Amino acid sequence: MNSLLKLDQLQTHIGQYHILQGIQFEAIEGEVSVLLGRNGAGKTTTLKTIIGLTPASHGKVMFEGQEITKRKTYDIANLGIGYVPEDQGIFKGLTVEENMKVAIRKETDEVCEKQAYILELFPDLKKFWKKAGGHLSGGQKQMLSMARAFVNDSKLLLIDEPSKGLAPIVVEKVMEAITEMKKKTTIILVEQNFIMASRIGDTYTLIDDGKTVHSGSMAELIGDEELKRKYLGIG
Amino acid sequence: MGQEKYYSLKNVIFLIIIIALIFFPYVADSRTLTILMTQVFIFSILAMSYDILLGYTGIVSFGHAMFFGIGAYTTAILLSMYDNTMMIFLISIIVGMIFTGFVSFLVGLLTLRLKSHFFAMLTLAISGLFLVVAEKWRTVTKGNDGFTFRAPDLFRDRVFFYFFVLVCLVVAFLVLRRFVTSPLGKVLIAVRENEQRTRSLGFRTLHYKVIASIVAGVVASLSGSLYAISLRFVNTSVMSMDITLDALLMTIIGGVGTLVGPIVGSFVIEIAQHYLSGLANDYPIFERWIIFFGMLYILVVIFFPKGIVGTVYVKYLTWKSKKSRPQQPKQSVPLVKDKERLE
Amino acid sequence: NDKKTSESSSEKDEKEGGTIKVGVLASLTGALESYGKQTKQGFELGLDYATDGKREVAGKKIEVVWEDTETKPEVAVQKATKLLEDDGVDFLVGSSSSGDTLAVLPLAEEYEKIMIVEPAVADSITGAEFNPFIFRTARNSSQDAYAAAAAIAKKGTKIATFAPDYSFGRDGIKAFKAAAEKLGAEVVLEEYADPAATDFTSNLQKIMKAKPDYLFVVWAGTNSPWNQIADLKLNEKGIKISTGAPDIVALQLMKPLVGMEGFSVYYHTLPKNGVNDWLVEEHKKRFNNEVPDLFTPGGFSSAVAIVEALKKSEGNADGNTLIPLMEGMSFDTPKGTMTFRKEDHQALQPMYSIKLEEQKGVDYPVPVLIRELTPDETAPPIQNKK
Amino acid sequence: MEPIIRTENLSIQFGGHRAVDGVNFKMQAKHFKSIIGPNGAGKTTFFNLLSGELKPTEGEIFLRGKSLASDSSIERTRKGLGRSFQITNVFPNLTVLENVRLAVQSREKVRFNFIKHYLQYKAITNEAVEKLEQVLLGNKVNAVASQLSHGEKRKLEIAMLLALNTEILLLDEPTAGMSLEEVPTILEVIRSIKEQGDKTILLIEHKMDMILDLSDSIMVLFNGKLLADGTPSEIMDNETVQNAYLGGLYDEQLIKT
Amino acid sequence: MDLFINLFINGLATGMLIFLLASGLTLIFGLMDVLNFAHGGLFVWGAYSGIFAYTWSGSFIVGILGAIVTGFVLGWVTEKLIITPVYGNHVQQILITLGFMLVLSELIKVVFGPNGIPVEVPSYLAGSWEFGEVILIKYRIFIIFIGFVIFGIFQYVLKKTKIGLIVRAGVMDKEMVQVLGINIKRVFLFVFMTGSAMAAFGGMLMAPYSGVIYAEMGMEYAILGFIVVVIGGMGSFSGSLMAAILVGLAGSFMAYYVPYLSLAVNMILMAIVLIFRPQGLFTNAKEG
Ligand SMILES: Nc1ncnc2c1ncn2[C@@H]1O[C@H](COP(=O)(O)OP(=O)(O)OP(=O)(O)O)[C@@H](O)[C@H]1O
Ligand SMILES: Nc1ncnc2c1ncn2[C@@H]1O[C@H](COP(=O)(O)OP(=O)(O)OP(=O)(O)O)[C@@H](O)[C@H]1O
Ligand SMILES: [Mg+2]
Ligand SMILES: [Mg+2]
Repeated sequence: MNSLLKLDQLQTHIGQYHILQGIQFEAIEGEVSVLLGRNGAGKTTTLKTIIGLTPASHGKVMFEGQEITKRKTYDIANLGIGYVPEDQGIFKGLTVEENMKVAIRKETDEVCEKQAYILELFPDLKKFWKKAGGHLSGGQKQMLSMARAFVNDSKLLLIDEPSKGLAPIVVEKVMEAITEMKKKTTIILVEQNFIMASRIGDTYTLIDDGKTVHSGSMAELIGDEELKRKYLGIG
Repeated sequence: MGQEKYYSLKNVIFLIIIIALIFFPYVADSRTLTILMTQVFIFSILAMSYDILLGYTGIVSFGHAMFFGIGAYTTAILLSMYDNTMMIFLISIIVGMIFTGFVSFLVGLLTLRLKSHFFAMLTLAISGLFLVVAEKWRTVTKGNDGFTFRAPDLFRDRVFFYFFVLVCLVVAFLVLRRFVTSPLGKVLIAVRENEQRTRSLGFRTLHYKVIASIVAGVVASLSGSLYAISLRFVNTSVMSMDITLDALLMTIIGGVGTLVGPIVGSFVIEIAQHYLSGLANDYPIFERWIIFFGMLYILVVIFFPKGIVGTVYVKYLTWKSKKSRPQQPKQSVPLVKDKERLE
Repeated sequence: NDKKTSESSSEKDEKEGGTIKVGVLASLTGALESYGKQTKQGFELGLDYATDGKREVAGKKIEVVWEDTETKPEVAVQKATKLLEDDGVDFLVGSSSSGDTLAVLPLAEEYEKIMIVEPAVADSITGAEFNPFIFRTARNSSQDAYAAAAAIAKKGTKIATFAPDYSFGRDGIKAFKAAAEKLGAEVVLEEYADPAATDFTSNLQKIMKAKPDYLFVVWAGTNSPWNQIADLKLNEKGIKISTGAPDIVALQLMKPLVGMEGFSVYYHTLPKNGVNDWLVEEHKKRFNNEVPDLFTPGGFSSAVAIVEALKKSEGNADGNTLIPLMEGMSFDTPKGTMTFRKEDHQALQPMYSIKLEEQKGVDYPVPVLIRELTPDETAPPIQNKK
Repeated sequence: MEPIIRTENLSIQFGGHRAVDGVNFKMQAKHFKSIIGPNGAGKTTFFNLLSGELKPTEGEIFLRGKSLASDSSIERTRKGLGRSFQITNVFPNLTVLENVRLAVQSREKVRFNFIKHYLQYKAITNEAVEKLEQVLLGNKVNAVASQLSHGEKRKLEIAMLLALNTEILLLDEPTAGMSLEEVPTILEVIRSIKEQGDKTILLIEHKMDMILDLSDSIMVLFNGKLLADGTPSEIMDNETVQNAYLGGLYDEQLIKT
Repeated sequence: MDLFINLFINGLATGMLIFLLASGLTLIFGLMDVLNFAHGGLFVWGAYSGIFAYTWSGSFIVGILGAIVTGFVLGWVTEKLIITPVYGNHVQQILITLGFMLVLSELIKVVFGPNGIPVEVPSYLAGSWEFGEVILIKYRIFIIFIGFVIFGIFQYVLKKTKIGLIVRAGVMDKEMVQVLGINIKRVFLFVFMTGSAMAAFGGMLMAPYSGVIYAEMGMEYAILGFIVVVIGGMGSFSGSLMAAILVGLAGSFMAYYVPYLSLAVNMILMAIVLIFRPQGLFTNAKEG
């Protein structure tokens, strides 16, 4: 039960806006932690703060016991943290192949194997290997973005709404991929698809208005109709 | 809304400046300053016209000098061919405007389908061709040497000319300001922000771009006519890249998409140039005053990233929103993001 | 400075004998700055020479105000107006570029002040754009052309010409052609190149095809064709090159042209007279042993012309008074005696037929005198149609 | 009755790949049809063809019986074919209000007017605010669009479409990335439009519960081809659809909600 | 035929020179999308410092190395001071780089004096060969050779490494590249320095060709460079090469056959290309 990543009273300003106003969160090694919350709650900003894109103004981000709050994004990424942004972050002018190439840090055998696996899982990517990223369909972009994060060895993966825009059957594949990754990687997941979240999540953290309002194990949440209705509008 | 209050504040400032400018020639300690200010006004008109393209429609043109040049040549040629009367001068302004309107319409149709860089380069090419024509059509233009002509007698009085140009500037400013704050102007801004989306809202974007190009061209022609009068001389330099760069620099220094900015920019550049080169007479280190002039550009980018007016405006808005709504910082003000405005 | 104080001080000056102010416009920055500097040095020297270092004439002090035109017509007009209005100058001198000068001409007429044009060469200054307040100490393009023709044109000579494709080149060739044909030569080919071009081989190919006896080149600007002329071995193919000898910097580029016969407006060893000796010596003394360059004597001459004119008018700087006095006026300059022609106020002056030779201790080909051309020989046609 | 919109052998080819392949489709006015299909099936491309963003390599589209072949996207919007975009596509540096106001302006044909100040068109502003309130963005009218969170941008996208008030609405995954809590609200917005009864609506979605809830009919695209077109229950029983699109997760989803 | 060969070789040489000049811009403008108007300044500084090193040492090779080193150093300074704050913003780029251009070319005059400086071709490259009517100027053959070598090197590097991809990706989405663990700032700095070194190198090679260097030479050539990069297709080395050769040949042949249009030839060429093939002559339309 090692804590891999810890957010301590995290606050983030973007320009003059106070977006995160106190995020308290811990990711346990080997688990999938799910961030939940309504639109504009600050889920994406939390992930961006971890990876260093919107640096924290107060509080700490601890990764493997060291503080990484003030580090540069590429430094943080090179510690072994991957990020799948909500807008997929595909390089539009580069082909699928080139997108993968830019992402791969070192072309080891293992990486090649992983690449083969993920292409097997998302055959569309293989099919459109030479197509410009900007011309992919919405779902294909999502797949590519996942694939890019998947091929590298990451200790921690931040995934922002992977199921968005995917056909139900592909959502299953994404879940499969995440389950596969989970073997070696700790994952923080932002997900609106509650079925998916509840199936693969170990713990959850609820964010509202830039603050952590609740957290606990996923099993608890599934059982707690009251909480679900109050914060997630389901049940 | 807060916005309306801002507008009235703006109008008050506007009025004060106008009044100051009206008294300027009578209190200014020299006629040179009057002439310098006249020059500032003329380039303000040019820079404002450029702002319609760059700031409001998001078009970078490297060929704006051709419109300026057409205006200047039209006035010069008509005044030297016919009488140097006010009538001919006014006619020449109209003719210049019609002619540039026509040219910018054609050029617009030809070029405006292209994307940024390509458009910019094509305008460079076309204005380059105009420059060659001005050079080669020597029977009329006298080529690069150029020719002098007589201005209408009224304009011999520099103060009168000052007021004439001031009136042109104010009118051009008011007309253009209304133009950009009208529904049509809003569509131009939409084109700048996201042309494809504007199209899918049902606007024929090409038409808007051509309109912007015509308006910019016509106004540039006016400034060209005035410029010719101010020198009573014209040569190929009115078509040169330098004129385009001047317009561009003035617009950017003042702040793109602000309309007041180009006026401020023109003021800053002309005054800086005047005084820096003047300093060279007294202090030898200013012999290379152009170095300081170049540094001015660099400093403006660093301290006024959105141009002088743009940056001050943003600071003002931030300050105001902090003052008026300290409790709700998330209720955002329209802060233009540091995103690129060209594409 | 305040308008009132400057006004009152100049009033005061006038009561005490007064000051004559001369405003000089020149390109002190930008591409033409070396020309501007030559004019400036020449002018200062000329003033000292003409007033024996006192800078006084007819009891009045002479004061000089310098302004940089930046080679931009609108700046030139601004600065000229400043000179005329704020400084209240009595004379204008300038400027390094024809464009700037042309733009300023009408101001001289408007304020009725004498303007000495130096060193702008465009024919139109004393031609189509002439006004009576304009006097030019500089030579004009036509004079160059006449000098050039005198150097090479003989009955039956076949000449090809090469020039940059803008007014300066076109006017120069036009005048040259007229002069050369008058002397019985034939111009077989006129080639023009983009003034900014760097590759001239195509033009030279064409010239080689035409097989002329001479190639006459008019060129200004630093991107010169000399290297390529040498590379293509025009000389060995029997085509002799002729051109004007430029300023020293540009002469350095002409090493490939050693042996060339052409003309010169000025090189410090060419004129043989006391004024020039004084100039060379004094110039070396003041400017760490440098010799005067192409436009130094021009600046010098314009200063002399002003002082001489003031002597004649006994210190009266009024334009209208000066015009008749200056028309036909002769004055001594480093180039010998110059005379303002009555009709168009162009100073007729000696020019030089020269040959470029290598000389020890000099790192550029030196123009060596073949023959001095008299002012009459190179007198250009009168073009101001009045 | 003449279908309001109809395609004939509609196809488009990108390189060697036929993204939409011989689709014959028709739709009655005031009808609500959903399009489903796996990722990359050609749904968005089909929309792009209808809206004129792309030109077909083969086939034709007919609006009220008239061919649209020569009409650009601009013309089609004006003829009543409005769309929202799957990848959020707004004016990033303008405020939310200005974004919507532009759409209203286009519909009201206030296009080339340059005499009056735009603030004098109060009706336009009011209507824009109204639309924003309808999609729950009333609290963000003055925010700059680029500062919105993802879900908020989706709402803005819908507000702009509503403001265009076209007869036919093409909705491309309007609720993608919207939070569980807010999906129902958007669903209500769409339902209320449907219930007003004067709009023809085509919806692309992957949320089956929502589709089943709203649709009069469903069409399935697969590999660019029209696989099936029928009532919701017909489609749900179709085995190919089950295998190719829904997979196992779907059942669970139904149970949960 | 002889005439044709002469015109062709000379056009080719001019084209190559333009290519050398434009290759730095292909990196900085084409690939990194920075509108660097100070490029001409780097070009002039390369020429002056290279010639300074050449005269001082007497060796042309040392001169070239001097130019390249100057290019790298100036590139570093420029990127750090001038370009870093304005990546991705063309408007600011125009202003700040034009300002820097003024500073650079005026500083030339402070350091090296305001006058042009004559430059001689090293003796082993001077003169020409004559084959009947065909005249080959040695220095031009040298330039053609260097041009192809440089082209080969760049093609090789870009094919074999990810650097080109990374730069293009970085221009499209800087944040995302960093998320992938790449220090994009350092990559940009490196590419910019290389581009500057290429500009300086081009300036150095230009110097003996035109026989003189002067402070104002930068802007003229920079504009030509921009033209070539655009009509060749942004960021494509083979495109720039072809476009540069096209410009060179067109100039050469037009000056001979249609002299009346030679003033306008570059502009006409550019206008035609842009009207009929706006994405550039030699790129496929893949990138929008
Ligand atoms: N660049 C920015 N400038 C100003 N405000 C911003 C910026 N980015 C985000 N915000 C604001 O911060 C808040 C949180 O945004 P965030 O993107 O983290 O939400 P989210 O929880 O991911 O929502 P969603 O589910 O819609 O993606 C929102 O209200 C948004 O408007
Ligand atoms: N402009 C284009 N150029 C090349 N291929 C394209 C282009 N647009 C779409 N495609 C291809 O056409 C196919 C259909 O894409 P489309 O966007 O229509 O899918 P979709 O059904 O909307 O999928 P999703 O549910 O993932 O959004 C995809 O394989 C995509 O790669
Ligand atoms: Mg989010
Ligand atoms: Mg889609």
